[in-house]
Amino acid sequence: MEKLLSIIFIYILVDNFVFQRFFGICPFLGVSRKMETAIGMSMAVVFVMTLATLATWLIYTFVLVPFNLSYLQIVTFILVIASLVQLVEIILRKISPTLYQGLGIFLPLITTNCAVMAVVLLAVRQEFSLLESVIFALAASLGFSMALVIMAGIRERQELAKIPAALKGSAVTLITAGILSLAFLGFKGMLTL
Amino acid sequence: MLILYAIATLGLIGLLFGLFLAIVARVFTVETDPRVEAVKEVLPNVNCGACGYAGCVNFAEAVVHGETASNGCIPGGKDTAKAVAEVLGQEVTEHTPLVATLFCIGDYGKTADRFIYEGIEDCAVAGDFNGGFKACSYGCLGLGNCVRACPFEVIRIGLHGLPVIDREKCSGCGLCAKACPRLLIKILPLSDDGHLVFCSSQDRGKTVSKACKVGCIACKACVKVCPQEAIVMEDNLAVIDLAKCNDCGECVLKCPANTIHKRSAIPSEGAALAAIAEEVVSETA
Amino acid sequence: MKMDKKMVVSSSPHIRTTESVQSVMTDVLIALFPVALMAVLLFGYKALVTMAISIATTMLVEALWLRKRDVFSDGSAAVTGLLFAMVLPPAPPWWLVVVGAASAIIIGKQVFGGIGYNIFNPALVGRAIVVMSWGGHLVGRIWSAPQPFIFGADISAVTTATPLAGHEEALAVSLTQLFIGNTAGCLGETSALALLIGGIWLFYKGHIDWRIPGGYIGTVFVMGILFGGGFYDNHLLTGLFYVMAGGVMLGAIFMATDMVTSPITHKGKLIFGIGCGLITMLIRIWGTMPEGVTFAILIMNAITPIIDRFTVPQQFGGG
Amino acid sequence: MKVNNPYLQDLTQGIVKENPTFRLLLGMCPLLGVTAYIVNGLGMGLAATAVLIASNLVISMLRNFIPPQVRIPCFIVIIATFVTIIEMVLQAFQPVLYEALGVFVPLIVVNCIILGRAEAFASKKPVLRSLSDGIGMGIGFTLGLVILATVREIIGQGTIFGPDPESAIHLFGANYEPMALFAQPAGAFIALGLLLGMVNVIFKRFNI
Amino acid sequence: MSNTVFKGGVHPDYHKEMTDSMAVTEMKVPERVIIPLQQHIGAPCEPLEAIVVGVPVKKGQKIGESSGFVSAPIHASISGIVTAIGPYSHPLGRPVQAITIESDGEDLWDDQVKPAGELEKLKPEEIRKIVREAGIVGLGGATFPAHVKLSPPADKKIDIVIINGAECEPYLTADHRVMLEKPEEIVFGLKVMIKALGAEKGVIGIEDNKDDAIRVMEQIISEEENISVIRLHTKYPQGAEKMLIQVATGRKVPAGGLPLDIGVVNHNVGTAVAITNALREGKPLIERVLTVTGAGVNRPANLLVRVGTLVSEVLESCGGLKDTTQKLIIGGPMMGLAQPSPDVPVIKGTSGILALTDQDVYLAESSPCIRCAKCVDACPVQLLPTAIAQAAEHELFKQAEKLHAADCFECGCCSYVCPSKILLTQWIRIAKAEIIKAKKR
Repeated sequence: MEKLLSIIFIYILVDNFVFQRFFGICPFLGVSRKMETAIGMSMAVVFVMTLATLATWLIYTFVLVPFNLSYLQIVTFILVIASLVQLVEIILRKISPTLYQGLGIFLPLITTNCAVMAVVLLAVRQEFSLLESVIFALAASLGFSMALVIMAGIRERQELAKIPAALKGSAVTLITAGILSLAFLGFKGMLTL
Repeated sequence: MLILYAIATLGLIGLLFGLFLAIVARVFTVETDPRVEAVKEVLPNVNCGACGYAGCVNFAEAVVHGETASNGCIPGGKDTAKAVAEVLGQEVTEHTPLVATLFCIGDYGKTADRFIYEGIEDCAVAGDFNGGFKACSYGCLGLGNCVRACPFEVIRIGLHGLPVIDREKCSGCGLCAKACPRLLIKILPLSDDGHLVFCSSQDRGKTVSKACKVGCIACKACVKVCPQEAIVMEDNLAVIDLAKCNDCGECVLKCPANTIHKRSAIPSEGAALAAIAEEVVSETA
Repeated sequence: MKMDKKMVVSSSPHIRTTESVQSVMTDVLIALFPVALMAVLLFGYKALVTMAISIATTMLVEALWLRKRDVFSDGSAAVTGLLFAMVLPPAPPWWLVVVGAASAIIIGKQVFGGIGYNIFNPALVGRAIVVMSWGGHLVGRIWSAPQPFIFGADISAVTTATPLAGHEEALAVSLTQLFIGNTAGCLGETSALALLIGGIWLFYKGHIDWRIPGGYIGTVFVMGILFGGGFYDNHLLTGLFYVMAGGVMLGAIFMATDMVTSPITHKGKLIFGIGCGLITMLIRIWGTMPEGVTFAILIMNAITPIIDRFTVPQQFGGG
Repeated sequence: MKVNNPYLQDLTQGIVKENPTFRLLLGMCPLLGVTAYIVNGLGMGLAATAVLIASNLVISMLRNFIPPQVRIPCFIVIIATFVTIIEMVLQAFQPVLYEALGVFVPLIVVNCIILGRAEAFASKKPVLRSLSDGIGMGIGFTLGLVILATVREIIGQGTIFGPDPESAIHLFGANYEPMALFAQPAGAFIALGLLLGMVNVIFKRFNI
Repeated sequence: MSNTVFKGGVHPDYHKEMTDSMAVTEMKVPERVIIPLQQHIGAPCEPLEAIVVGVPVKKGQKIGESSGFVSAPIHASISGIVTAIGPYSHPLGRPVQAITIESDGEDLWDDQVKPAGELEKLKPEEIRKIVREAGIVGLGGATFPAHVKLSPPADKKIDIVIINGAECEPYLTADHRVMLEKPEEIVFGLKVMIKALGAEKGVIGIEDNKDDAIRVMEQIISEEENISVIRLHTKYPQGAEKMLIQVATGRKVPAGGLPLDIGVVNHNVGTAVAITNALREGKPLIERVLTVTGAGVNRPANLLVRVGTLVSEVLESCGGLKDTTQKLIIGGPMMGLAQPSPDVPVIKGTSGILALTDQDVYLAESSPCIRCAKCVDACPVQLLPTAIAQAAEHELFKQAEKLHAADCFECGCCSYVCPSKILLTQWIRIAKAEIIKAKKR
């Protein structure tokens, strides 16, 4: 139990995927322009990351390891993620059209979101149990979402600012992310696994 | 043995997902026309909206579906029209280049201000404020709504308080004309270097002459002198029909208020422009 | 009646306060004066040198960036410079001050569009950058002890470690010492008394609202009582210790209240203050760093747009 | 200057005009993640370039056989295969580098540059042009990595060609106190942001 | 009795000492008056059929009327001959149809002007008719037709009538002088309103910087059971309807609602006097008290002026303007309207003429918002002025609407306090206009 809580705390605040680990920077830069889209993307990422970790953990533990095929993890995992995203898209469209309207446009973006790939790889590499893996994925995706939402708030304000022309857009966003990364360093070493 | 496992597992997973996705793809594909993408690529992609569509993609769609002509992209001009037509395999239709023209020459020295306006620098706001600070209620206020509207940055406020339009670079998209609350900018073909009445005041002559040194006072001298009968009076304003005008210049000599000019001869246009634009640049830099 | 002169016509209102951005910044500088004075009294002339280098750098860098001749301009650069010096140890290497102050202006402020548009408190951005770059100069036990030439009698009682470094160090410092300020620490953070005087001045001039410092200090006090380890017999004193030791007072009165980077709504200000207090104490009690004021305020700065978004007040007669 | 040779054009396009790092802003994760040292940045760049060239080639060759509906999964499988190969090669011959790059090696598979080029270029153009595009993009990406890594290593460590003590060259002598910020994640963001600003200024100046 | 204060508000320099001890003097009858046909909120008037160029008119004769309910008729303010009917510049900015009358020098009342009879014998409908026929509008500046406020819908029960004697605008002292000089008329007018509305009590609210007026009013009402005087804290905009009602009754006018939604009606002291004059003497509203003040005026004064007198003539009677005058304002400095020229007529809502010199006129560039939130503290309606202004500047009018921009009543507090000198009120005004435009679509 203590370990699970530690995982949550660490991967949201201490070892944030965006600010300290550089996973998912592309969508972080891409969809943090507006609060609504940031929240939509966050929900999609939380959903897919958790589900993908569940699926890959099962495949890895019960298919790849028994057959000594762990070197196939990259190919398998990316396939699983890609298919999963498609699957979610289809199911969502059928079951909840309103949710699909909200999340749908973000789903294709997730396939190439390296945060998803990173989370499934790290779950395996850190030898987490199934429950730990899922909690880890949840925490990591929540950390990603937090970064995205904070950034969206800041960028909405920056829309109204007189930022030097050369720095407009991604440059100032990166610098902002850098300062955020600095700020979150305050939590450094607070908990270890 | 190991290799066999590998191939089998990966093959199986691949097969399963492949099959699954193939079915899904067949059921749920949305047909997109690759030509839309191709058209979009040759457009300027400034999303200025001058074509009447929300953005370049929408215009591309419209062109592909035959809803609008291939030369609909005004800023793109001839080259873009040609490229679009090429993509669609159509023949190139001729496109006359257009340019924005300001119908007011009442700058600082020529039109007095009624009062000192202190407030938000926006022509619409200032124009609503006590009828505008300029003595002429039709004249250009020079607060730069057209400048801000121009996506190509070819309009600047000149030193004498009126916008200067770069004739060479203006694409004639018309966004400035839409942005001007006093409707002082008209989009005209670039090639006609005829004579125009550079005034938009519909006030009576007495009011105009009080307000502005170069306003049309509706004296009809030009109407009488024009050998081509190309000039008519509309709402206290002389209007020259460019189709009939033969550039003889009689009206310029007759006009007591100096309102009629050859287009290339006035500051906001033509030859003098380059010098002024440079002046402005050095001033603002 | 004939009128020749052109009238000025504008939208109402037609009268304005005499207050300007420059006067606001000057007021902040005045508020910082007792703090700076105390720093010089406590730490000697080196403190003055540090402050001078810092202010000179910020003003110069800002003037260069904006290509302005008027180095003081609106005074905000001077405020940033002085505040940055306040969060430095008494005598850091000169190059550290210059790099930090320049970063504060460039990365903390001008990159975002200059005054009014910065997301983070520039002085704290500068501090975070130097802490992360040359931490050895800023934390730990190598600080020069205060050399009070007016409180001479107390020299022997002073330790060279910041009181927050551990329980033993904390107990070595009396609360009176913390209040007056003859203890180790950053230039501007040691003297609670001077900070209070500055805070009262700002409050009197209407530049700060009670909600941010109140929320901040209140939260630290309560958290100190509850989780502070109770190294005084009286838990209230432990709470007080957490408020007066380290940078909480400086942060609460001068840093968190930075207008540009804190919420504009009343509710938002209270949330902001409480948030700062919570994060500070989280880092102080459970973190590996001895102090968390800088990080707490920077994190809350980042959340400010979100806070503002969700605390839009109910309009008169609304709801 | 107008280049008429399409191969040369494809090649230079990726290096300057459509530089994946500074213009397209793709592949940001490894760019920030591995650039604490020049060596790591170079290694990452070369590894990604290898995958990019190989996948561009194969995809371009197969472009007429892959049904468009399932093209993305196919591209991903092809890319993933090459990534696995690269990972094995690195693990076998460059264990130090492999350790340093960590999880970013397998993450090449989701690098937007590679899939992006596959989708936008290789699946439409002939093999040789895809090859030159791959090389150009690869060089462009490597260039980005190396530039950022150089800035970060010089300021953040005071060395070049670290961290291996044998190859590391200390630029400023023993008394230099490096600005450790740039060795950290925060510094990576800030350095890249400032670098992007500078590149924008330069590009605007020369009208690229 | 000091009451609770409203949230927000500002304390500008009041400058009331320039005129507050000067008794109201009657300005000499002008040679010519220009009477605009719209001097109120609502439908503009049309000239009566008989009123054409060349006809003689008498003082108090009705010359313009509208069939609309929310409107008030216009009367001749001098006796003489109509010399022109046409557009003339107007204090609100745009030229408006106006009737010009040249004086015949006799200044004779129209024979229609006669007392209406005893208050006890009049029915509420009759009172409303008299008020309407007298062309009475809110004299505080809003110029809302008074009879409309005396005709609440049947389902709304009005129990309190408030007389607004706050006069929170700096410089102005017209209401102050009226309270000192005509207290009995004010109370009578209040009684008329109470009767017309069937209300239970009347309240007279006066800011505590007008101590003498409070004393005079308290003395006058000492015999009255259902009328009280409330001493108001001196703070701008204490005289704003919503703020005054909240302080005087503890009730809050709902956003987008009217005072009558909470059983309150609110009238200015000048309006009360006008109603008294209409009932007792049958006089329509043809003159009003206004303050001529400001550092640019040679002889500041409180004057009783005929409606339609040109501002330039009023100023001349006060010794003209100093050369240093930079700004001419109709109304107070916070909500008044700056005029390009003094060639505009005094209308029913003109509470003051203010001439500011170059020392008071602020001509400065605005700098970026430093988010000091002083405007947030100052806003009496609890809006976020800086956020609304920023939204308006970037044409995000949907966002401005979400921030309740429509509830702003343009008191100007936000612009007043802004250290960055941002034109907050003007931006919010733009946002309001756009929101209304969008709603109409």
